[in-house]
Amino acid sequence: MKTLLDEIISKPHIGSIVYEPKDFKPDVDVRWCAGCGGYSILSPVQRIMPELGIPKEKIAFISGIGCSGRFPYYMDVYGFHGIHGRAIAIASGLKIGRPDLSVWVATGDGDNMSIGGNHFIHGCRRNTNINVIMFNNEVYSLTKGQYSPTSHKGQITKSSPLGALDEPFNPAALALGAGATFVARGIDKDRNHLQSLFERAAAHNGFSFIEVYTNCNIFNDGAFDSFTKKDVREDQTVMLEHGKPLVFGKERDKGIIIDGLNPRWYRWWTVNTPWTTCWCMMKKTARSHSYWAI
Amino acid sequence: MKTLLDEIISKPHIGSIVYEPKDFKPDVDVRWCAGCGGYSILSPVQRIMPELGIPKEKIAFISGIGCSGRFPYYMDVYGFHGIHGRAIAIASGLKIGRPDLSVWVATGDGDNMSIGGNHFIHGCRRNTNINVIMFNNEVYSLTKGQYSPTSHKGQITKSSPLGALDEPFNPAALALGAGATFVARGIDKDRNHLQSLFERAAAHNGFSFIEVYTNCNIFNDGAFDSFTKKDVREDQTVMLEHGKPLVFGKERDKGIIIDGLNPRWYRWWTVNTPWTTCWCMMKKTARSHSYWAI
Amino acid sequence: MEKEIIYLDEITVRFAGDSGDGMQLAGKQFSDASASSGVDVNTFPDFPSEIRAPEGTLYGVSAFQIKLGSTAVNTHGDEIDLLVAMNASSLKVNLGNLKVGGIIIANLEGFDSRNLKLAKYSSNPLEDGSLKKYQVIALDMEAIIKEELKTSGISPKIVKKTKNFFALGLTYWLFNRPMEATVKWLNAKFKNDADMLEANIRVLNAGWNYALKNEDFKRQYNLQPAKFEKGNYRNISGNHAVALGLVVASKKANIPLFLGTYPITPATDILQYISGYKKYGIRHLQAEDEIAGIASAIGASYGGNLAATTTSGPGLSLKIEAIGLAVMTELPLVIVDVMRAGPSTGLPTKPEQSDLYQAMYGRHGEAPLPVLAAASAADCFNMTVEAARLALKYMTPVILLTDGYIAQGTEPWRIPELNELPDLTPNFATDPDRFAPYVRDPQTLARMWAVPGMQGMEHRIGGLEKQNITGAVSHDPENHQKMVEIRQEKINRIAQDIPNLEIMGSPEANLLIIGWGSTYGAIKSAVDAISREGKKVAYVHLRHINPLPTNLATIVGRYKEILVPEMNLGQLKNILQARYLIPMIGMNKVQGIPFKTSEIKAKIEELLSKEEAQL
Amino acid sequence: MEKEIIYLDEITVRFAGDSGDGMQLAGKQFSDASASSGVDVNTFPDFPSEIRAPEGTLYGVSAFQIKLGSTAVNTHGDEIDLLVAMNASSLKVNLGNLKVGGIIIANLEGFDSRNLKLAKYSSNPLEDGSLKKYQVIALDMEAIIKEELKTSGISPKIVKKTKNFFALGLTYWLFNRPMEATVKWLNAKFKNDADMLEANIRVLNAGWNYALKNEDFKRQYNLQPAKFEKGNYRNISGNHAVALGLVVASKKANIPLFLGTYPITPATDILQYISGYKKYGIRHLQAEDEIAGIASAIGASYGGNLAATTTSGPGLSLKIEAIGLAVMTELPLVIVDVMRAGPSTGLPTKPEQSDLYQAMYGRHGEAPLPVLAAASAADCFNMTVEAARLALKYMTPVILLTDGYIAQGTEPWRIPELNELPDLTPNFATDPDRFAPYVRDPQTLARMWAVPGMQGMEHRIGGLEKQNITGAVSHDPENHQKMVEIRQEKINRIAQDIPNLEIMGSPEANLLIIGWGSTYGAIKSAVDAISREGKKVAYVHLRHINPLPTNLATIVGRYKEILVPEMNLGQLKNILQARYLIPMIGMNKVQGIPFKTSEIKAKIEELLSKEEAQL
Ligand SMILES: Cc1ncc(C[n+]2csc(CCOP(=O)(O)OP(=O)(O)O)c2C)c(N)n1
Ligand SMILES: Cc1ncc(C[n+]2csc(CCOP(=O)(O)OP(=O)(O)O)c2C)c(N)n1
Ligand code: SF4
Ligand code: SF4
Ligand SMILES: [Mg+2]
Ligand SMILES: [Mg+2]
Repeated sequence: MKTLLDEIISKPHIGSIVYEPKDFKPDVDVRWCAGCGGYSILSPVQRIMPELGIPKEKIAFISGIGCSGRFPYYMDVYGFHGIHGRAIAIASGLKIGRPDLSVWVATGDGDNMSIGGNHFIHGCRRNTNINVIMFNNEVYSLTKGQYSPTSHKGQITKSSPLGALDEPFNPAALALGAGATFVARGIDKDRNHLQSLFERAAAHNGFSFIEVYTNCNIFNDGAFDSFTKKDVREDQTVMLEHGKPLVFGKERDKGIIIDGLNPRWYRWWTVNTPWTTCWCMMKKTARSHSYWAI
Repeated sequence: MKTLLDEIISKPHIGSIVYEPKDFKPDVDVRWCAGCGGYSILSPVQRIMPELGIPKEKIAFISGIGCSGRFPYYMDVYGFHGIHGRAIAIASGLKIGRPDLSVWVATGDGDNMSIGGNHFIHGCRRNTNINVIMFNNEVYSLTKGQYSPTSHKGQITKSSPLGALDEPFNPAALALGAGATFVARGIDKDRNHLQSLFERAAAHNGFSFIEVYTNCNIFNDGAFDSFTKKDVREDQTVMLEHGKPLVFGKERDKGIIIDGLNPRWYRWWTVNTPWTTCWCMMKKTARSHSYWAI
Repeated sequence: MEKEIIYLDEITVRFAGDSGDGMQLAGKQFSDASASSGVDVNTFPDFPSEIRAPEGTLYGVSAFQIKLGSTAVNTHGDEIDLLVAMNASSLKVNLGNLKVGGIIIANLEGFDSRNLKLAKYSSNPLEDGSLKKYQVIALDMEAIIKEELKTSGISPKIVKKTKNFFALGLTYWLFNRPMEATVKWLNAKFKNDADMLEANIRVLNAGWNYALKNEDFKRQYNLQPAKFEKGNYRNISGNHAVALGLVVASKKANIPLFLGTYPITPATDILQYISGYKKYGIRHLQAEDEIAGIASAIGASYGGNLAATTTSGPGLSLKIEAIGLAVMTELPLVIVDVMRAGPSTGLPTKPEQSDLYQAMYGRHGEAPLPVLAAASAADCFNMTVEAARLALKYMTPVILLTDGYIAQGTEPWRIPELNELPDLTPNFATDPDRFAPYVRDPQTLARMWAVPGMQGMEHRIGGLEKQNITGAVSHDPENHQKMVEIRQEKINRIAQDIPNLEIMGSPEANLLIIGWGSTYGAIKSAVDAISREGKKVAYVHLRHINPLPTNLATIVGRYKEILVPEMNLGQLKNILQARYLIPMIGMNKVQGIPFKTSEIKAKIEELLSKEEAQL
Repeated sequence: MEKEIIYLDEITVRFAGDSGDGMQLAGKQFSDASASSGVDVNTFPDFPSEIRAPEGTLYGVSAFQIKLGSTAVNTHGDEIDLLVAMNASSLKVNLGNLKVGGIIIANLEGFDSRNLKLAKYSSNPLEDGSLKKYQVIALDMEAIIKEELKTSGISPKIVKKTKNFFALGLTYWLFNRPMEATVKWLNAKFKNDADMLEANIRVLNAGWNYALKNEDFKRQYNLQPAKFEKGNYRNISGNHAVALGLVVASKKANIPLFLGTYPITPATDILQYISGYKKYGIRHLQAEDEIAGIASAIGASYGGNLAATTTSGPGLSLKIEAIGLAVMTELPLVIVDVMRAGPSTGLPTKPEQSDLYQAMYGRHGEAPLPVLAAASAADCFNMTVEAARLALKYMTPVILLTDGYIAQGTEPWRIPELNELPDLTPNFATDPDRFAPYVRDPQTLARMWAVPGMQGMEHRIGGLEKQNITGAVSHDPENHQKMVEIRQEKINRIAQDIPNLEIMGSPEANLLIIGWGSTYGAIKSAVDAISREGKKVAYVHLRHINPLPTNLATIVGRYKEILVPEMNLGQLKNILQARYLIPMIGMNKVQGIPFKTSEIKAKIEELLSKEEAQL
């Protein structure tokens, strides 16, 4: 039987659904600091929206609290600015109650890894079809600069004047350990790569997790310079693509090779540098492919 | 400067600290159901206590809510029966505030993996020196039989009359993904093995996680029979010991070999059977060894 | 053998035994059979907090009490007329409540030396003359069953498991109840276990026949059917009624139901019932914790579902922050709190009324919402529908309070027709041109509900203060004051949309009783008894606690004395005093057990006699 | 040039500019310099909720207000006497509060066409005559600075960053303040950046010299030092005072401090101060969330530490369940809630007093605990020590309410000697033979504190109801009632252990004002002003809200009218009415901004004139 809600949501869309990115920009000022990495996430998201091929009214962005939490205000679709740490829980209820929607979550390293950690791992496990974009600036910015669960050991912040004591989470490892079926990592400086990650996340039928290294130029400026600055970048990052060889370096002369062990389920490698440790992994499960790249 | 608290806790112990297991049994009835797997955890715990070589008053057991939550009442040491899901958080505060104590947590698959999931992963990451024993009976028992995050897909419970829908967590994989430094698994039927795990956990200087497959003969009887019953056991489980070959099977004719990949950080293998999938893994980090066995 | 038939108006029966003795099952079958023969029934299961406490112990006793009546029965009975005691411990813990002259059916085997020791009896009460104030019928059930099943080839192991059906057979004979429904139930339950099926049916009949033939059973009891409003009835627990209320409300509102929740005693049943209704298109999520339970419900509500979350005290405490979000976003949400004894974990299987403060005042910031309370098991259905009505009409979260007593106890409930229910049509936005997130209905002050999927109404809501009408984030001081006041006023106006209180008992009395929640049965029975004795007491029972019914202000002004009985330290009393500035007398039982009618009656009598003395 | 010196009793200065203009810093330096020269100082920082809002916008204005006085200063000032406006937007948003005749120091460069547009000015207010009610001093700071630094070789980029020190130099001249402390501060701050150090010092002096030589600056202002009790003073914010209160209380109690917490505006500073005190052996955990924050504190308290957790509304909501556990286990715990405007996320940077209900009534079950409220920034220290005293003496969690206004505002605080503080010795168990977990002190009803490490006192506690004395898990009905009553009585008895209220203003008035929390400053100033005018109003200010001071019962009975001003919809009023059954008048400002003295004064005058009219 068709309910009243079914009637409302099955009303045919009037007009074209061929959009341009600007159709997703509402008429408000973006209130992030000038130079914030957040802008580099907003723009590729707005760019891929037309590609979803669905009416604007069928898209919802849910967020928690943090600088990332403002994201829904900057998207002219349905938006819900929730409470700290609960975006995935709210989004899961929305998606289960409204399977017809394209549901996205914007969250931060504090929002998602600290207070929201439980909903995050259960989201990974439950595999509800939502897309989670995590702004990882390795600091709590909205509360003006305390360390987060992704801050590196020794990081000096307002609440760790002598340096943070604990090992940080590796968000991708945590997601995979929790059973996630789509795990990806990108960086604010590479908008085109981000765009491709968002596209694949949207296409993935299940829970997608995209971690974005996002520079906070106020409270943690340059956190990712050691492997993203032009001069070191090529030597410090591996682009990981399903089925492609793991070649990297300015001269494309470095690589990672695996042999001998039948990689039926997992492969793990590490690239270790004095400045940073980047995990690279690829996972193929019965349910789906997952892509993860630095 | 010595505080009043320092004075109290540094008072010399009067009398011997050579204990027997019975010294750790308080004068109360154990109120678990007859046949509950919990008894098989209690007894090896009581057996290893004398080995710690510390006075009884320096030991504290913290629990959440669930059948496992009653554990502290059954240990004649300091005990705190907390609230659902928060045992690790309480225990962390106790240990940070009182580094001189030996702090243990008794928890369940619901308590630790569902409502307590966030404290669990942060415990793994933070690596505070506490020992966490998780009674995994793959069901919520105290509330009389609903599915838990470790219930298998399709499991029929009171709240999943048509079978549980979601993939379960693999607690050990989650712990490793979260950065745990000591991860082990045992089963109620093998008390001697459990005893050895508890000993090693106590010796580990950091966060130790021991998952125990625990039969709940009321709400999930026989959950582990497919790989623990006498006739199948040898063929379905691999005992994993640091440095020892991975040989298993009744005839000791089966094994797992790794070569080729330099296992500097991780090794993962899987043993897949029609009944159950068991993950075996071994991790060696800079900080410590971790042991995990089925 | 000639048997006497006794005609009665009401009687209280209690099945008591060890946790493994199947007393809950026997009690449930007996009460269903009684209800279906038309008498009024009120039941209460009473089991230990241990899952399976050690056999034979005092703390391992599990009991099920049923009060039957040919006139309205409001409680499960203060005192027991007939006690089925399967072992010594179950006699010991229940004897205190047995009426002088009451009947004890004792299972001899449960009084062996081991059981007597576990029950801490130094001598056998069945033999030492200590029970001479009662009528004792002692029989060895196991021996009789063995005899009966001897020829059947059924294994002796099964015999042990059927004792409860023997006891049931005895009581069916005592009350001359039809056994068909129970046989049918057994057929369904044991459809894959022919042995158990046969054994249970045979044992049930054996019980009946034993009573019929044995001369210890001299009397049969007859209760005339009670006069019920016409309709289809079903014996129902409060938790079941909440589950059905949610399902029916969603049908009536014509939007899907979403339940986001986490198990907790004594609310878990609601989740379990709902998970069994999956086939009706109901969506539910057994979430990772209470916070995710309510947060997912808020998400589903945002998406246009009738969303609900169910819990008990500790869970309500965890949901507090998210309730504030629902208040701020003005989304409809039904929150059911099945109260248990606190604080903290407290006495988790025992009822209490001590979450009222939290429901009223628990949130940070100014976050008003409607608070309702159900009066009885069947009333849980009505109040759940009422909660859904207010939530949808006023775009607000609503807290409905029930408690472990009515949640697990049962009474007959008339199954209503959909058209008898109030209108629940949601206030969906229709016209994009006139839509803005905080445009309000001038009457109810409710905002319109625009859900994702509605073209041209894309908008953003959230926990930050918003500008009235437009919904833009606003830090404007005057706007904040205005929004705070509007949110309060919206809830206040609900007072105009709820029924006035009806005064029960004697409106012209000097003494007024104000009750709320599950105390209804005990107070009503006491007030009725007092009235029958020709004394005067007035009684109003609150189902709406926030806002309060408008006529309460004049009512409280009319009485010399006001008594407020509650299972807490005086929470409603405090709320009413703050509102009406009239002193009230508290009657506060905080013991994890409901009031007895006799306790309330004694208190009324005490107050009335003081009153007289002052004349 | 001859300059006039004006002698004043009090004056209010506001530094306003863009978020990047360093106004907070200038304000803080100015107030510290003023405080150290002995005048009384009260400050309030007022910044946007955006981290760095777009330059020049109206919502990007950041301001710092200081009221100086040679008699006691209780608020940061209703109206501004001197406004430093670095750009057009900062003039626009603050002009409404500038006194007629007040001084505006305007930075010309901030009034260029881009800035005027962003401020939504259609013409330049500095030129269009619209400011003629004020004394305007407009100057191009950047040009002057450039001129000044021309010879220094310091890069022009730095110039932009030093404007605030130029403005500071101007104001130092205006009030003839010593600049040494600021120079010292600059030396420490820029010890690794010689250029910035030199530039700032030169610019600071340039400001002073400009004012000295320029004829627009005609007058210097002189305030006599205020009369303070003898002692060492420090200008301190409420958050800083809480942090110091915790540290000092732990010293006095002679047990270590443990803080388990999670960042949240406006409470985060407390965590930040404490994390800077690590060297004093203080343990703290920045936990994964508020629940872990309080749960870890409970664990630490169980282990014998002075445990605390700090938060604001949304965090308090999350801590509710664990607070119930602390009530049940009767463990000492200091919970500080720095209130902000709610509900939900609300206006997170703005103060409100709307968590009082939650503090009083927020928990499930009967879970009473002491509730305290600090009256001012410096009072936060006293009340934190008081919270620790009650927590340790009565073995109970205590909620201390402060708010964003006093938490961030500052005033001079006299640093006390340890021996001036009350006794905080914990009630540690000593004798294993006489120990049981719920043996109580007959006076306070507090149980003894036996912590792991004490031989022979191994015991178990937890959230389940326990038997009195023995601490065994108990489901006994009478025991539960008794324990519920004992927990309540223990809190009630605290009333005997707190100071009686002192009536301020005119005790013999007809009108009584009851205040609590941060409204103290505004109410006190209003009451003083009224008294100076020879009119009569009485005033009591509550620091202890649960339990209430014993003499309040007689006080409220003595007045014809009672006014309760609060930054909420009447939460204290409701609590008092329920208790005393006396009608009270609410004055409710819920705007995320504190009361002004003038608002309170006007309300008092209104009530007094009605009173007269009735004579
Ligand atoms: C329940 C609750 N606790 C704490 C806060 C305060 N708070 C707001 S945002 C935030 C951390 C944000 O960190 P992150 O998620 O990394 O976001 P960022 O600002 O860095 O983008 C905190 C602690 C809150 N709003 N609600
Ligand atoms: C806040 C809160 N939510 C829910 C409950 C109810 N509850 C008690 S134990 C439990 C689950 C226990 O499952 P698990 O941890 O697996 O323990 P088990 O009983 O299986 O040993 C639940 C949901 C509670 N006590 N408190
Ligand atoms: S504070 Fe950091 S994360 Fe937040 S808006 Fe500014 S730059 Fe971005
Ligand atoms: S219900 Fe299950 S887990 Fe709980 S005590 Fe009984 S057997 Fe053990
Ligand atoms: Mg961040
Ligand atoms: Mg379990």
